[in-house]
Amino acid sequence: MKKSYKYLSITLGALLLLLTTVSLLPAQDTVAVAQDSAVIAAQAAPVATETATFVEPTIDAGDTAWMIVAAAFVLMMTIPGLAFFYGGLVRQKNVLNIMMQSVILTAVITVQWVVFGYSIAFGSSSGALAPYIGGLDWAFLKGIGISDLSPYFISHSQPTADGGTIGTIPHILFVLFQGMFAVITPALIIGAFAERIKFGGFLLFSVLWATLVYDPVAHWVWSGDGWLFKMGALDFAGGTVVHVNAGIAALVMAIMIGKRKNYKGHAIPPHNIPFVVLGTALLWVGWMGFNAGSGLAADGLAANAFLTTHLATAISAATWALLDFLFNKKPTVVGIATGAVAGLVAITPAAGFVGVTGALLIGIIVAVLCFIMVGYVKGKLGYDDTLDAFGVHGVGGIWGAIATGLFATPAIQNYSGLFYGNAGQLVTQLIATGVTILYSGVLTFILFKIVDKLVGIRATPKEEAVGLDLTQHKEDAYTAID
Amino acid sequence: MKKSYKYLSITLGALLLLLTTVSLLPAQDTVAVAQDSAVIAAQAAPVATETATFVEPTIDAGDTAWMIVAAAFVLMMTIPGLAFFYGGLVRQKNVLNIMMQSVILTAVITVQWVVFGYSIAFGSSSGALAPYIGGLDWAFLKGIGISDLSPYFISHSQPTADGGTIGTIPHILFVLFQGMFAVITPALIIGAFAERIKFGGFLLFSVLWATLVYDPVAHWVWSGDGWLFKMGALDFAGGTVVHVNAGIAALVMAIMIGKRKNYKGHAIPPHNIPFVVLGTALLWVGWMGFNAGSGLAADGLAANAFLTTHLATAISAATWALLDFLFNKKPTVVGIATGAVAGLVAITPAAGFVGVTGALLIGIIVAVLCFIMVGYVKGKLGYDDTLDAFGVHGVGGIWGAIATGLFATPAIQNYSGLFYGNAGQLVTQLIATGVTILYSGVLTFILFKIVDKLVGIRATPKEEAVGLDLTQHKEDAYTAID
Amino acid sequence: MKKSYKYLSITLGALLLLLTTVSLLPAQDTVAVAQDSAVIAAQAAPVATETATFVEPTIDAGDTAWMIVAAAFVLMMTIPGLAFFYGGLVRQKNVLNIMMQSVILTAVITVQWVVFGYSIAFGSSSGALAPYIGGLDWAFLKGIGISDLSPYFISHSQPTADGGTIGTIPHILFVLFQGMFAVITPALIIGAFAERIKFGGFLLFSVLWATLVYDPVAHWVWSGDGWLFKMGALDFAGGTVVHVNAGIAALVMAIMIGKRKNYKGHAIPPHNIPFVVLGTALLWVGWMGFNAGSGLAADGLAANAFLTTHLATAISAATWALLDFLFNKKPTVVGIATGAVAGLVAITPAAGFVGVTGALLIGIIVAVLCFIMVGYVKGKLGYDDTLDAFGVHGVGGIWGAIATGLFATPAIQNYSGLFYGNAGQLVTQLIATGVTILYSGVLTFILFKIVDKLVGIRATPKEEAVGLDLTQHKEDAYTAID
Amino acid sequence: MKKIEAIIRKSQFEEVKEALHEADIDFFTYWDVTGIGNEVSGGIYRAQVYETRFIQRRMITFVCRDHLVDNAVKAIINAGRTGELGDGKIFISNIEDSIRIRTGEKGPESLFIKD
Amino acid sequence: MKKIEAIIRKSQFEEVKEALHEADIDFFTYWDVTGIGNEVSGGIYRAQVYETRFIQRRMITFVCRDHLVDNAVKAIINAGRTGELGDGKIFISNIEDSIRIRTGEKGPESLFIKD
Amino acid sequence: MKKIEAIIRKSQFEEVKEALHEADIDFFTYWDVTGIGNEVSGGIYRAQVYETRFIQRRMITFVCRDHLVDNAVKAIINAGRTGELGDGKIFISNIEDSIRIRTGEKGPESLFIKD
Ligand SMILES: Nc1ncnc2c1ncn2[C@@H]1O[C@H](COP(=O)(O)OP(=O)(O)O)[C@@H](O)[C@H]1O
Ligand SMILES: Nc1ncnc2c1ncn2[C@@H]1O[C@H](COP(=O)(O)OP(=O)(O)O)[C@@H](O)[C@H]1O
Ligand SMILES: Nc1ncnc2c1ncn2[C@@H]1O[C@H](COP(=O)(O)OP(=O)(O)O)[C@@H](O)[C@H]1O
Repeated sequence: MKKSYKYLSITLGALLLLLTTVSLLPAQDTVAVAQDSAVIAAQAAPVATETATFVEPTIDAGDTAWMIVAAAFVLMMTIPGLAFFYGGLVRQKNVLNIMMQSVILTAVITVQWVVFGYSIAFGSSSGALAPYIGGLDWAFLKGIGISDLSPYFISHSQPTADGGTIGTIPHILFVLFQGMFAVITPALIIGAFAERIKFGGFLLFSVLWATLVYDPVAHWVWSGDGWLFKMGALDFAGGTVVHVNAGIAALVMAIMIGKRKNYKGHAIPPHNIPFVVLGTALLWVGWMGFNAGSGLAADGLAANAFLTTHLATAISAATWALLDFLFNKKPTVVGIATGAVAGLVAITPAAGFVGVTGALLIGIIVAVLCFIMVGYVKGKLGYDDTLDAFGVHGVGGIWGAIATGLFATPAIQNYSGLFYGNAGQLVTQLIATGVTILYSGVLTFILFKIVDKLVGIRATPKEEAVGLDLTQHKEDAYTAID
Repeated sequence: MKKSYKYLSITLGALLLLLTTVSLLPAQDTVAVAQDSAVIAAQAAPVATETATFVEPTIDAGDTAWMIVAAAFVLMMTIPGLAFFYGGLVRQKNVLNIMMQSVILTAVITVQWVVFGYSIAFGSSSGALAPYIGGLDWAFLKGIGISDLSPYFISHSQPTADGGTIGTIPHILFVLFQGMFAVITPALIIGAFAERIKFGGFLLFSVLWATLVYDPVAHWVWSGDGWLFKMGALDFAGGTVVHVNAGIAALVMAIMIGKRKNYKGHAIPPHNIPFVVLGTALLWVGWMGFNAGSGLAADGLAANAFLTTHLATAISAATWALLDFLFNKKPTVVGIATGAVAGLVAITPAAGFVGVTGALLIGIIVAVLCFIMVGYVKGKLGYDDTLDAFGVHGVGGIWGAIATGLFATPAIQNYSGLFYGNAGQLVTQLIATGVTILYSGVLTFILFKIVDKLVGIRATPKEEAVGLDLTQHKEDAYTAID
Repeated sequence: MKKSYKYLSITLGALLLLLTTVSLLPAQDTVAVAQDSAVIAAQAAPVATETATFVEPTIDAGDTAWMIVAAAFVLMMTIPGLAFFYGGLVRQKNVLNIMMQSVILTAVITVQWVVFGYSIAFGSSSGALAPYIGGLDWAFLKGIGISDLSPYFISHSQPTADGGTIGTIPHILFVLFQGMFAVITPALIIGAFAERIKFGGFLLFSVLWATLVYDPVAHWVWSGDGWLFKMGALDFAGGTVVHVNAGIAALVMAIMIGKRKNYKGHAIPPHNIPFVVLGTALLWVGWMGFNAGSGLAADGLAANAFLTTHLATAISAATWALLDFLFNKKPTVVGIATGAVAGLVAITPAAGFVGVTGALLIGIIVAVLCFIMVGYVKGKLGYDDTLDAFGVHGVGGIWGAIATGLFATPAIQNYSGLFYGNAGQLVTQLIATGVTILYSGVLTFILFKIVDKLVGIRATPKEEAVGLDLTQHKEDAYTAID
Repeated sequence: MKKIEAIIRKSQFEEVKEALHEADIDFFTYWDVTGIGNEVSGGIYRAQVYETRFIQRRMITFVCRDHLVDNAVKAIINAGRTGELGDGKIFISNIEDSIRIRTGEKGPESLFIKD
Repeated sequence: MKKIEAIIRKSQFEEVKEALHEADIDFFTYWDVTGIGNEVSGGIYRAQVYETRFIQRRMITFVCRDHLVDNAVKAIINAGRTGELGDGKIFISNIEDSIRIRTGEKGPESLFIKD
Repeated sequence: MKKIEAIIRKSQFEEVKEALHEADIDFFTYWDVTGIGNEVSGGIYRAQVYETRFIQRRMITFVCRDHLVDNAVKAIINAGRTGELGDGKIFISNIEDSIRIRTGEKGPESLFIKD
């Protein structure tokens, strides 16, 4: 395992080096831009001039209708979406294990989120901690009434009696929508250590990771108090918070847990490719909730996020098929599915900031990057990221975060990237990405060590050979006996 | 079959005894509370003080947007949701039969609903019949125009010109939404007699049951004239109407039709557990339409129903996994799926009346109850409820109906349960549940007898051995020949 | 192949003869009616009398919420809906190929649509071309801002400052919604040539067909400038544009590409019927977006479209099951699924024009027509339409288009069919259908010839025998090796 | 030692299994096969009725000591027979040696558990 | 009586089936197997090209009277051959007895239908 | 020529495959079977623990020249053994003839590649 550490350091080091180098180039107007950003303005300061005929703020049924569905769509991404995308890719003897992991994360993280996760991610704390982590005021959602409006909003808001501003959907709906993100993020990581992890180790690790990595990073980037938010980092629907975060954790986990027995860098064919198609399609559909829902309203911004998401995904899928054809003569189904997911990942942070051109370029480039990464670089580096959780979510997420700093256009929201004259935004994006890589990488490393000590992480060679379905769950996925 | 009757009587008797005993305890303020309840106030009496500037009531696009989707979600629960949940659990030779049953019920009950089902469930009749069954005024939906507003509403309503109150969504949308409930309820029962029923017998039974059991019970509880509604029974999204009702019918059918050949109380492994995961996940997602749609509006109440549903399901799933681990060393996929469905069932009547605490307790307890029921009690009692339609829907539904009388909190709607000082509500719940058990039990028994006489219900031993797919539909689910 | 041409001519000829004959009967008041029709009024002329208190037109959140979801639902129809419906029906060795075709069409046509497809379908061109094809003004969606309102609308609209009228949803959302239709239409055709087409030939053909057939026909029928639109042709959600169009192309392709090796008119059993159920169910659910979304608003018209769609589908499915039972003793799962899809197809053009009676009759009759077509006529004619793309979509689409001219009732929108005293509408429908048959038939024929020359269309006998998954994509759908 | 291969109806499997057990054949191996024989079975696909001679069957095979063969064959015949076309066949061949992997035992004694 | 076991390409199955029919072999049983032999086949997985020597094949087996063996073998060779590596193998072994479950007939006459 | 049939644990397949390779057995065919033997394995279904004697196994079969048999058997025993109940069995029988479909070669020489 010595050698794994080396790889780990090299990869993380290289990534950080890259990022910091670029950061040093044109770093002026960052702060100025950040100042403008009222994107997610929790507990925002007085803004609205109270008009003579003040209208009591109310829930907007249209926005609420869309956000309920958006939350359900994001739920559908994890189960059945991800469960089938990943489940189809593993060998038959491990399919239930991967599906079980998706289902139990949905169950356990939902409870964690209501009990304290939401509060520490989106709540406030006082003093020096405020920019880094929320307090426990909203534990068990206490104090959040059913007709309270969401303190978080983006494009739609309304003035309050006390001169503040507030959203148009119920606060608990915001809690739910965000809760679905908290569920899927650790679920993305499972692709990295698939086919060789103990169930207990996986579960303990995931809950700790959700609490100590996901919740804080979400606070930094999306909470009104968060330091990266204040710095002006743009992350529309979770490029850094979800994909970079999970992707780096995946890389670290893949290296730490070690390769599968008999893994020699060559591919193992998926046991059920139609399941992969099913998962991909439901991810594609559900992702509309993820991205178009992230504006928290049913308006033009949501439509734009839908458009850029759909378009980037489409062209990324097509690009992968083309690369498959050019380099290996045949376009493959797993290839086009991977390309689609890569496109979805990359457009995520940018969906509400870029237009048609940005979406097309983000989609094309992410397919090329991931194609190279999983097809060539991974084999060279020699780590065993079973389902390419890093190769797709990590690489795609980093590219998406950077691309947001390149292609953000004032035609959509009031933010510009490098290509629209604001180099500072790129720097901010690089810093946010670099910080996330560092934090997620280090914490994941530590958590692995702790969990491995406490309950053990790696399945025994025998468990691995027999398969995790039978050894971890005493079940067979398919039984022909009648 | 003599012996089966005995079991039937014992079980039903015990349930009723339990319920009536508890009913006798603190039975005071029931009626008073019921009086208050304008929850679903069909053709409600003048309420709104007509203001100077009367606004013609209109369809609210936001509420309508959500309710269209909610109806589609409930459709998705039956097909493909339930079809795959049940289809994955049976043996390979019976999978098509179970899926066919789900599909044909969707087809046939939809037609029945439009032709007369809706009218007798939600329409009015005059005189002594009014509290028990609707008339045929709305047969073929005649008289319901496309811009008519729903006479049924819960949290959102608007005054009408004649001083009444009316809903905010199209009436036909209410018809559709309720129609999806009418479809899924008989579809739940099929789990009980799976793998051994004649298709013709099943179909005749189901249509009769929908007409003579489902439609009247829906009238009692949800129609503005219904006697249980007037008594103040709370059933947000179908605890008694859907789950207790179907669960008891399932129990009676399982006993009457008899055990499968060779069934010795031991489990038969499911033929395709990934299908079970798919079905569970789509039920989970679709149930948001079922529960969060039952407020008939896109508002805080819908968000609360979503929250309690998601939370109760999550913790019930997690609890089952824990019980699996504690008692049998391994958490199983079928187990967590069963736990999730149990949670969904139990929270259904309560979703719009309880908060976070109620949801958590309902979820934990239902998992324990169903775990004991299907894992231990069922084996002792010896009936063969193939897919535990009673063990999950019956038991979960009864618990949910009772729990609504315990945990209903004025923080959500204006209703209180025992733990919020209103013991009467619990009594009302017990009466409503008891009545449903009795009615559904007796009618199902009679219908079995009639249908058995007319067309026969039990498949022949040979049909059972060969499998229902081939013998009832001349089809094989999977064909490897190419 | 000589013989195939003969069949082609005969079939097309017969269809046209039938249509023109009927057209000659009662052809008076067509134009008058068409004049009234402001259904889809792109860039409509001044209509609204500007009131004293003019309100700036805004996006309606409720309509937008519904239309976002509707677009996602239509996406879900192609992937995973159609991919699984078709994928389950083919032999195991070709399942990936059919799924790949669905996925790549989603990818490629989405890009085509944004790049120029939307513009030539729904944009304007000047001069004589205007009624036939749009210009490139909206290529890359340039000039369409994120808060621009849709120039297309049906039941909901609002006055603009310049005295015009405009829709209530974002323009880009309309682009997206229509883009999903552009994707699924060529995807329907793949059923006809399944199991024997080269992937390259398929892809080139499909892109050309989408551009040269779909886009113009959409322009004719749905664009404000379109000549069939101006003539008053009614097509609520795509009877002629989608189903007749794709169905005829399917017939021509099936004949031109020739039969599968060893195909002797007898059926080849589907490799995975549960997949067929999954696909059918997701089509059924997603079709609510397709039809109920086609009114572009969340209102009574949407609810009516949902109702008629659900009802026609239900009764068509039930009718097929009954026919199966009457003629072949057993109701089959593939049969009921086919009946459901036939019902969905037939109600599509009529959904927003007919009521309960129309829906019931359309549903019953389409099941009978398609049952005869695929069960008897097809075998006689001897062409090999693998998955009955013509037999279901072509036949169902033609019937639906005609039925709209029969059952359209002023109770829904302001249009009447023959049975409501307006024979002219039927004539218009027949003309629109006839024109589409002719155009699609001839163009498809020409495109086949061209693509066959350029890259080849028919797979080699060896490729066909080994299966398209392995030969076109180097993949196996299912791998048991572990 | 003899090897018995029996191709039976899937629907008779339970019966055959139990009959074999009574005939002291406790160990066997089986898998699903497709058979072409005299039997014809039908299906329906979209209103077309079709016939197929490809029938799903189960292959049961076991190796046993010579003196058990007769009883085993009788057991299969009794339990596997329905009397209709397509009940299947039994084939008997010779096995030269048998080895138990766990212990390395050879010959007949690898086929049963001595206690 | 002889037992013929042929491991062939799945893609030649139709041809072999028909050739056997012409060689008077009307009854047989088959199932899918994986074979490791000289042939190598390739796949692509996420831009990685990989090779596998595990090939999907079909096992055909039937028992026939001795005089039919030669023709049957010739039929399989002719219909199953593509000339490229991996066409498969045929193995012939002896069967001591055969029983028709339906009738209990033994020996060669259990293998055909007398009319 | 002898035919070797080995019924092994699926989980030992990789090891057996490599051991056979070292014992000069490069060609073989396998498929999945269900076995009933001494071993008992358990499952859980909705809180009910159940036991089953039906175990998923893998059947490996190959035909080889006589002098390779001993080594092949040893290879399987060594690689397939875990020492616990249910390691499986090896059966050896005689093959009268073997034909390579591609070339029509008969007898032992159809079993290897001469260079
Ligand atoms: N000679 C044979 N070799 C291999 N399998 C055979 C042979 N004869 C029959 N079978 C198998 O037995 C099955 C039943 O045989 P069939 O001839 O239909 O029954 P019956 O003997 O009752 O007429 C066939 O489907 C086939 O799988
Ligand atoms: N000795 C053998 N025993 C069992 N199966 C064999 C043997 N030799 C070949 N096979 C089977 O035959 C298939 C084709 O054999 P292969 O050696 O690739 O073809 P060829 O004989 O044309 O060189 C293999 O995949 C394997 O399934
Ligand atoms: N006589 C037999 N004939 C056919 N298969 C057998 C026979 N004995 C054992 N098997 C197969 O071998 C497997 C392992 O045998 P088992 O008796 O459990 O192991 P062990 O020999 O270690 O006690 C069984 O599951 C069965 O598939």
